[in-house]
Amino acid sequence: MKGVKNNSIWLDAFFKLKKNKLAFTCLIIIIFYFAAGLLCALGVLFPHYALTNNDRSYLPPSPEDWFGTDIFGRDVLARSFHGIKISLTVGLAGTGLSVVIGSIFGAIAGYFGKVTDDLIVWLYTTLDTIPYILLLAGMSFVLGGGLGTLCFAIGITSWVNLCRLIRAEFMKHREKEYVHAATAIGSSHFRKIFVHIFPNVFHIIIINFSLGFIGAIKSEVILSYLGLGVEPGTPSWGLMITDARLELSRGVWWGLAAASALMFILVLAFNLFTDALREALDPKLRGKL
Amino acid sequence: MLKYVLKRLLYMIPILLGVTLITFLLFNVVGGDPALQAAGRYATPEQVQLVKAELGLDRGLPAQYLFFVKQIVSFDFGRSWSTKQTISKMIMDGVGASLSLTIPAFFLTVFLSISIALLIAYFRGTFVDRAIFVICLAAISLSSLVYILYMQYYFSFQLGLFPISGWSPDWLERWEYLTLPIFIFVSISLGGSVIFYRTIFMDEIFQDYVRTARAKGLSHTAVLFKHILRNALIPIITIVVIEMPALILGSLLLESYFGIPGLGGMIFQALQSADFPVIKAMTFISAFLYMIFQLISDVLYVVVDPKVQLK
Amino acid sequence: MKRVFCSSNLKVGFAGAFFLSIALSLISCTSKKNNLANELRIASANLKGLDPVATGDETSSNVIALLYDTLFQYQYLKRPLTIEPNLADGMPQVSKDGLVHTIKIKKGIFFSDDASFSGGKGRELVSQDFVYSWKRLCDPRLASEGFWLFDGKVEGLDDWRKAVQKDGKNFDAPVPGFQTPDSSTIVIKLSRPFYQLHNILAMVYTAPVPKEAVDKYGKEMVNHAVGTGPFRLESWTRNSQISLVKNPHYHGVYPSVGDTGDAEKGRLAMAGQKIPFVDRLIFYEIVEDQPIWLKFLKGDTDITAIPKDNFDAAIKNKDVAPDLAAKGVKLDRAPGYDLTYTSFNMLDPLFKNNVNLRYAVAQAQDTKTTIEKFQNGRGIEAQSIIPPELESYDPNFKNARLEFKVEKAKEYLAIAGYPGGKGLPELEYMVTNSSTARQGAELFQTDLGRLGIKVKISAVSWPQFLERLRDRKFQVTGAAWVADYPDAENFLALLYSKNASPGPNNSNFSNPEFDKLFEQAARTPPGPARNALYQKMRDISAEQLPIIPSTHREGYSLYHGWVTNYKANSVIVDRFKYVQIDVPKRTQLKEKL
Amino acid sequence: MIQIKNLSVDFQTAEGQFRAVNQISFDIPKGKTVGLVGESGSGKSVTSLAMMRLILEPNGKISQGQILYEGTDLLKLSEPQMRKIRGNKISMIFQEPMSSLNPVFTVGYQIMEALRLHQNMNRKQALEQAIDLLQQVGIPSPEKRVKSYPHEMSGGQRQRVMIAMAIACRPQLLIADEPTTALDVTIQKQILDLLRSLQSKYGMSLLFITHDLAVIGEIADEVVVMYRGNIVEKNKTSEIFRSPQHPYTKALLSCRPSMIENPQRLPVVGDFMDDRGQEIKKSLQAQPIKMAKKITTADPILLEIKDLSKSFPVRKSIFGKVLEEARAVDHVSLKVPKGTTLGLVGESGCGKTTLGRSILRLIEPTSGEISYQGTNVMALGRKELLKFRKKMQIIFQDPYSSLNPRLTVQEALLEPLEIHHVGNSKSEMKDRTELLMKKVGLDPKMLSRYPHEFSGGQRQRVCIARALAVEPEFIICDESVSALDVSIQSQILNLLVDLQDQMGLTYIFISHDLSVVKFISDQIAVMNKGKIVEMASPDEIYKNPQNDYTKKLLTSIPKGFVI
Repeated sequence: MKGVKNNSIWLDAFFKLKKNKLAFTCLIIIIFYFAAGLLCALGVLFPHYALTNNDRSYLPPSPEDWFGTDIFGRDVLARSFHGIKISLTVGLAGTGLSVVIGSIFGAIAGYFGKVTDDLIVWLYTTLDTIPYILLLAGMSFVLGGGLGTLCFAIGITSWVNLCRLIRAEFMKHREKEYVHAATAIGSSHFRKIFVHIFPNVFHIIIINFSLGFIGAIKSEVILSYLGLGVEPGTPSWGLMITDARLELSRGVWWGLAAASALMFILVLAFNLFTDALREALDPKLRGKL
Repeated sequence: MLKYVLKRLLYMIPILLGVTLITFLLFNVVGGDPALQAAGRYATPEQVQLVKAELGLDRGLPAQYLFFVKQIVSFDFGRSWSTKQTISKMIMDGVGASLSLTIPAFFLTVFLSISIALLIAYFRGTFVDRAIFVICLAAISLSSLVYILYMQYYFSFQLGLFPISGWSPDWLERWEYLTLPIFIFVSISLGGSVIFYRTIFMDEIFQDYVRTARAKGLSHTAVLFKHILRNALIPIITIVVIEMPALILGSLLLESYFGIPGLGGMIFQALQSADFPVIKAMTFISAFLYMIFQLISDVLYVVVDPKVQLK
Repeated sequence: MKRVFCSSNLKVGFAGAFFLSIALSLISCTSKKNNLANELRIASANLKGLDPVATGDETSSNVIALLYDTLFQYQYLKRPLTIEPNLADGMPQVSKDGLVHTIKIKKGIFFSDDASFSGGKGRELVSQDFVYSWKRLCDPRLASEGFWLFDGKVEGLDDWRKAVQKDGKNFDAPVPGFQTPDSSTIVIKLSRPFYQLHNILAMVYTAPVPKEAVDKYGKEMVNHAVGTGPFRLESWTRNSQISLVKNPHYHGVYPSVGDTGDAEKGRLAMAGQKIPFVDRLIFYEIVEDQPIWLKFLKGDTDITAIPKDNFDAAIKNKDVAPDLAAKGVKLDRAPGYDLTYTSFNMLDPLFKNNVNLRYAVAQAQDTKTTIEKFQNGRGIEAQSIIPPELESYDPNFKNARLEFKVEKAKEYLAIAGYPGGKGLPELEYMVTNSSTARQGAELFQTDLGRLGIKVKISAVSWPQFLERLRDRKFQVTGAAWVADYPDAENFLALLYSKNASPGPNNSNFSNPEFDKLFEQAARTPPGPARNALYQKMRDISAEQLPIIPSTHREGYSLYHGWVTNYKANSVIVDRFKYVQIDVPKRTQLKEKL
Repeated sequence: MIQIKNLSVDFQTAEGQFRAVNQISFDIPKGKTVGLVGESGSGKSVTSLAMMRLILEPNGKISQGQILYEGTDLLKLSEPQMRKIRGNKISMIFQEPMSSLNPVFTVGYQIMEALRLHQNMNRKQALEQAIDLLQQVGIPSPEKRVKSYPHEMSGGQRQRVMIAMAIACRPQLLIADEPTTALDVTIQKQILDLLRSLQSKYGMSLLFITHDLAVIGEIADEVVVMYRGNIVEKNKTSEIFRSPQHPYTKALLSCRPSMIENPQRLPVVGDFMDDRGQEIKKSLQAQPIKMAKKITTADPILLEIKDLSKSFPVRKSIFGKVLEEARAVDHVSLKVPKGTTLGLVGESGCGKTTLGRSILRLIEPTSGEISYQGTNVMALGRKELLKFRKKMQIIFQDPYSSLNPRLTVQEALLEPLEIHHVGNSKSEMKDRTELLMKKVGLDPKMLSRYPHEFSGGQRQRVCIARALAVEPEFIICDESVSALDVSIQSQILNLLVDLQDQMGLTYIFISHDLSVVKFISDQIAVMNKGKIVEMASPDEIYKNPQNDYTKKLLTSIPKGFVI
């Protein structure tokens, strides 16, 4: 897209987003989260998150520790921020995998049709028939816990929706005149799929990625509750919320509050941003979950 | 119509086979040796061998798969490894409890969210629309655990409006225990639901026939409640029907917190104790129900939508 | 359909109000009704089944013990625990060589009424019922977890088992070791002296189950209870609640001998009276801590354990917090007869021949913090594998190797060949996947981190945990052992090499000297000689440290002011049969809650 | 009866405020028909919606003016008062009869709805009335059809239902917004006849909105011409046709190819006025009349089709066996001599598009032969087909969907060059794209733009450039000018003619529009229900049609106002 002063659809979408103050704020929040996650991963931000001090356990919020301390006297705020790292990893890797599977399968099924389509439709109908939570839990259970498996399980269980959408889009685009025109000038299948149709459905992938991201973050919490989350000792929101649900009754509300609040802000920002993204990229899709 | 239903039923066979294949692969092949789980804690190797024979696990994988399919066809899933209860009985016991939580909650949610979505549709593009939309998004961004913990503590304990947890096998008496969980269920799912239905209405609102109806002299409300609602009901009914089989899965968190002996809790325990027969059975049953309801939904679609005609 | 939606918003309001009013009216009448019943209500984890043979988990045992009855039991109030006859008519006669035990049973004890009996009336308990039930326990087809009780101890049992495994019909063949000369006498012939037999016969696994019921219900025994216990099954809504009603013909009476302090606490007021005192006993099956705790605070349950995270709110200075005390809540503390420990897998080459590495880990562990953080201070630092309250426990025994001394640990680590942790591969610490277990693992991680040892935590589900123990596929793990019966043997068995996985010796420790002593102790009747042997074994384990004893926990339970006669003990599983409820006082006290 | 004074309508868009209708004024006399004509974006539909006060708020707003109906200003009425007018005194029919009818209610119900609302009829009375109305609009067996759903009727019948609904309460004014645009010419004629007869029967006024001057000429008493939100001319129909005053009106009248005879080059708007709407005073040079090339048997044949068929499965058994199929193309045989244009004309669904695509093997024909310069196209393998694609190209109907919106024009033009290795280096290819742009009359500077930055006509030029990139010999134009406004249409037609002259191209020109086909073709094939029913030279078809269907087609074409 070496477009000089021309507005491509993406640039156009960006300007639309920029005008939408709420969405722009959300984008800034999301960028802030990504930056925070990155800084935490690099050890620049809150390097002391794992620092224990057993004399300081369960200290309530104070000017010193904004969100108090946990059972081992660790800074809850620091841990919550490091939770961003985990959530973003789960979101990016899990959703990334699902998007790759979903869009490639969808493209192939929608474009080629016939037996290929039948097979892929069969595969995703089958997967879709099994309740998501059972499939996801079963998958993580069988593969064992841990961050890697978690991402993998989320990835290979959550591609169905996107696949279905992309397939439908490909079936529609396959019959569009610009694709026929491409055939007429002799484009190969590969070229038609990746150079011609893909850019035209890319906004759906982007929107779905964004939605999947939210889903993955929430899945992490549920799987942690089921005991299928990331490695213990890792500061993830899921584990923090799960542990904090017990601690709540001893009056330690800050653990739950910090993790839920950070998650709430991220998910809300993502939700609002996704909606604005939809409006900017494809007004017809606005407000759809 | 009959032929259509028949065709759909036939189509279910490969899907069902797919479901059995996935569950089988997941739990019998990848998931380690089930006999070790089933034999109990201090089982000697001979005992494990014995259990294997009983569960049909000493045979080759294809034979095991056939055994599993046979179990399904005869609807006999055997006994739970953990509780030693027959799975069919466990499911029969739990299904009523799950449904008495989820059905009222689900329909209340549908009813409320359609009402609110209509309201938003009426005020579309205004501040009310935007505000409700943002509130709904905020509501779905909050972890459901937070709703449960807080609402149970506040409404049951602090205010004492509801029992903290409990259950009655009696159909009339159990509502006392169910009111709060239902209320929480509705609160958790309302946001997403409203947004969803809002989209459906919004899709309809810009259709040409709406303009025609207005040109006829119908009022805003009449157009909304008669023309738009009637059209929107088609996707709504079909979607509602598709969502219904999930109701038997109950609600994992709510059941655990409110002592409701439903299938959600059962699945939760089965997952925690690697009770594969239970998980397999539930996976299969919900997949089966899902397909049946999918079919019902498609048939309903044909019935309620005059546009669709079967050839 | 159109019309329904026309006035939607109004209708919603109506529906809401309607719901609320129904709910409120129901609550008010039911809760009033409940207050007047002479019922005991207790929160419990999820109950699996009611068959004494099929289900052996703690929760189920607590209920089964009230429905079925055993030959022997422990005196309710007396400490240390003393065994006494229950269904047995007096203590057994033991032959000189300790191999033949003759037990008389009480007459006039009837099973609860059940459709499986002819005429539906419960018949009288006979000696054959015991033998039948024990054979069932040993039936290889049922694969009962309680089989180890008799395993390798009863004459001819192995042969019988082999025969049954071959053909189920051989079940009816006699086991030479279980004999019934008449309907009120049982003779048990052992293949080797085994002085824990009487303790074993106090465990619910060995409770008599009538053949008629098993014939009728088969595997469905998990849903039926045909016993001679203090209560009878009224109804069970699985995963919700089980309701037991009083057995009016129960033979038991309230004990008249108490321990120090029992009389002051009013626990002897009912001495000699027929038990049980309550008409009905209800267990609510609740999974989550929040509802368990809130229900107790509301007075909806009468007795409760204290969820870990509610402890600070409940207990102040080892006594009931003032606000709760003002509401009449009382505390009962009881030794737990248990041991928490860190277990090495002695088959792992890393630990097998490196006692210094084990010492290093032992001295790096901050046990005090463990007690503070995870046990709310209710526990003591373990010095050995034998918990207090047992006869062979020596309060003066101290093991210096268990002291928390980081410097010392570092020294040992250097001797072990890994100065500063260099060269030592990352250790894998296996835990079950619960919040508390995970946090415990994190503490272990921190502790060893001080020595420069890296620890990877792998959290697995309970079945996976068991599977990996059984397959000996782990490096280090944390575990706990709760006594089946009050004898050190039950703990020392954790290190007996023949009990190696899949048996309870999960560390797979194998020491010929230890084994020899263990076998010798089994042949020795209770008394100082046996205690000396126990202590020798204790010393070997203290020297070798295949497991690092960590803590002995103490049980705290709270009960409301209207509950009397409650005295907690983890070994006395049928303790609720002695409890009494003061109904008027409940009505009065509940007002304040 | 209705007076519109200084009406302005503004729309709020992302780019800012946009005035769709600018201070327009005109009257609609009682019992007369006023035609409102203009091209897309001229503001004619907005005007009609404004009269009904159906502009969607809050984006659209009537910012000034008055709409006087029997002396009352409709814009001052409250919403409930306005509702009494809508559908009762003033009613409206729309362009798309399918989407304008509510799909889930029967047509009877939808007609009765207005009756019960405005005339206080009970169900029975309303039903009788509805049947009567269906009868009046010419729906056969109305007692039965009253229970039909919209999708069960044909396009023409649906529009009749819309009319029945609109006239149900005997309105004094009927607004018809492009009521025949979506319909085939034969149906269009029927609907126009119906509207005329109903108007005279009830003596109502009619505001007829269309882009097609010929239709206006048939029906209107007075014509209002709109251009970019303004009224540029209003007059009696006869005056408009006889002596148009405004250059835009003049251009509109002359741009459209006539059925009788046409100049070599069609006049375009640019010949009459400049960008600001100022009249260009230049006398048009007398152009020679365009004559169709005479086709003789001696002409070298470029493309020959024999017995070509294409069928689609309609019904399949459970096991996927085709039980019933529809023949879209039914044994068609054609010959196209080199350097000529074959016009393929027919109504929607006659199979002309399928035929065009089958020739290029964009869809695989079921049976038959295609021979191109002696090569059997049907037998070509993948690689050979690729080479063949260089020779035959296609230009589609919709310039919006036939260009990939995510590729710049340069990328779109480079693609065929790269695939067919036309040009040796990247820079040479880029030079070629600039040449192509010039050839189709576009500024090469626009190469880096995306399709959505072009107007419809410019896009169609890009499509032509893309087709020309591989230097083909043969091009199929599939309804290539149908989606364009008349003023643009003429430009593209001129371009196609010029290119043929310059490069010796051969065309198959597919269209539903007989006059366009007549203008461009050297021979015409008329298609109906998958078959070619008649094939002859344009003059012959026009003057001496043999086939009944051709005759029907010809008589249905609106003649405009015959001077």
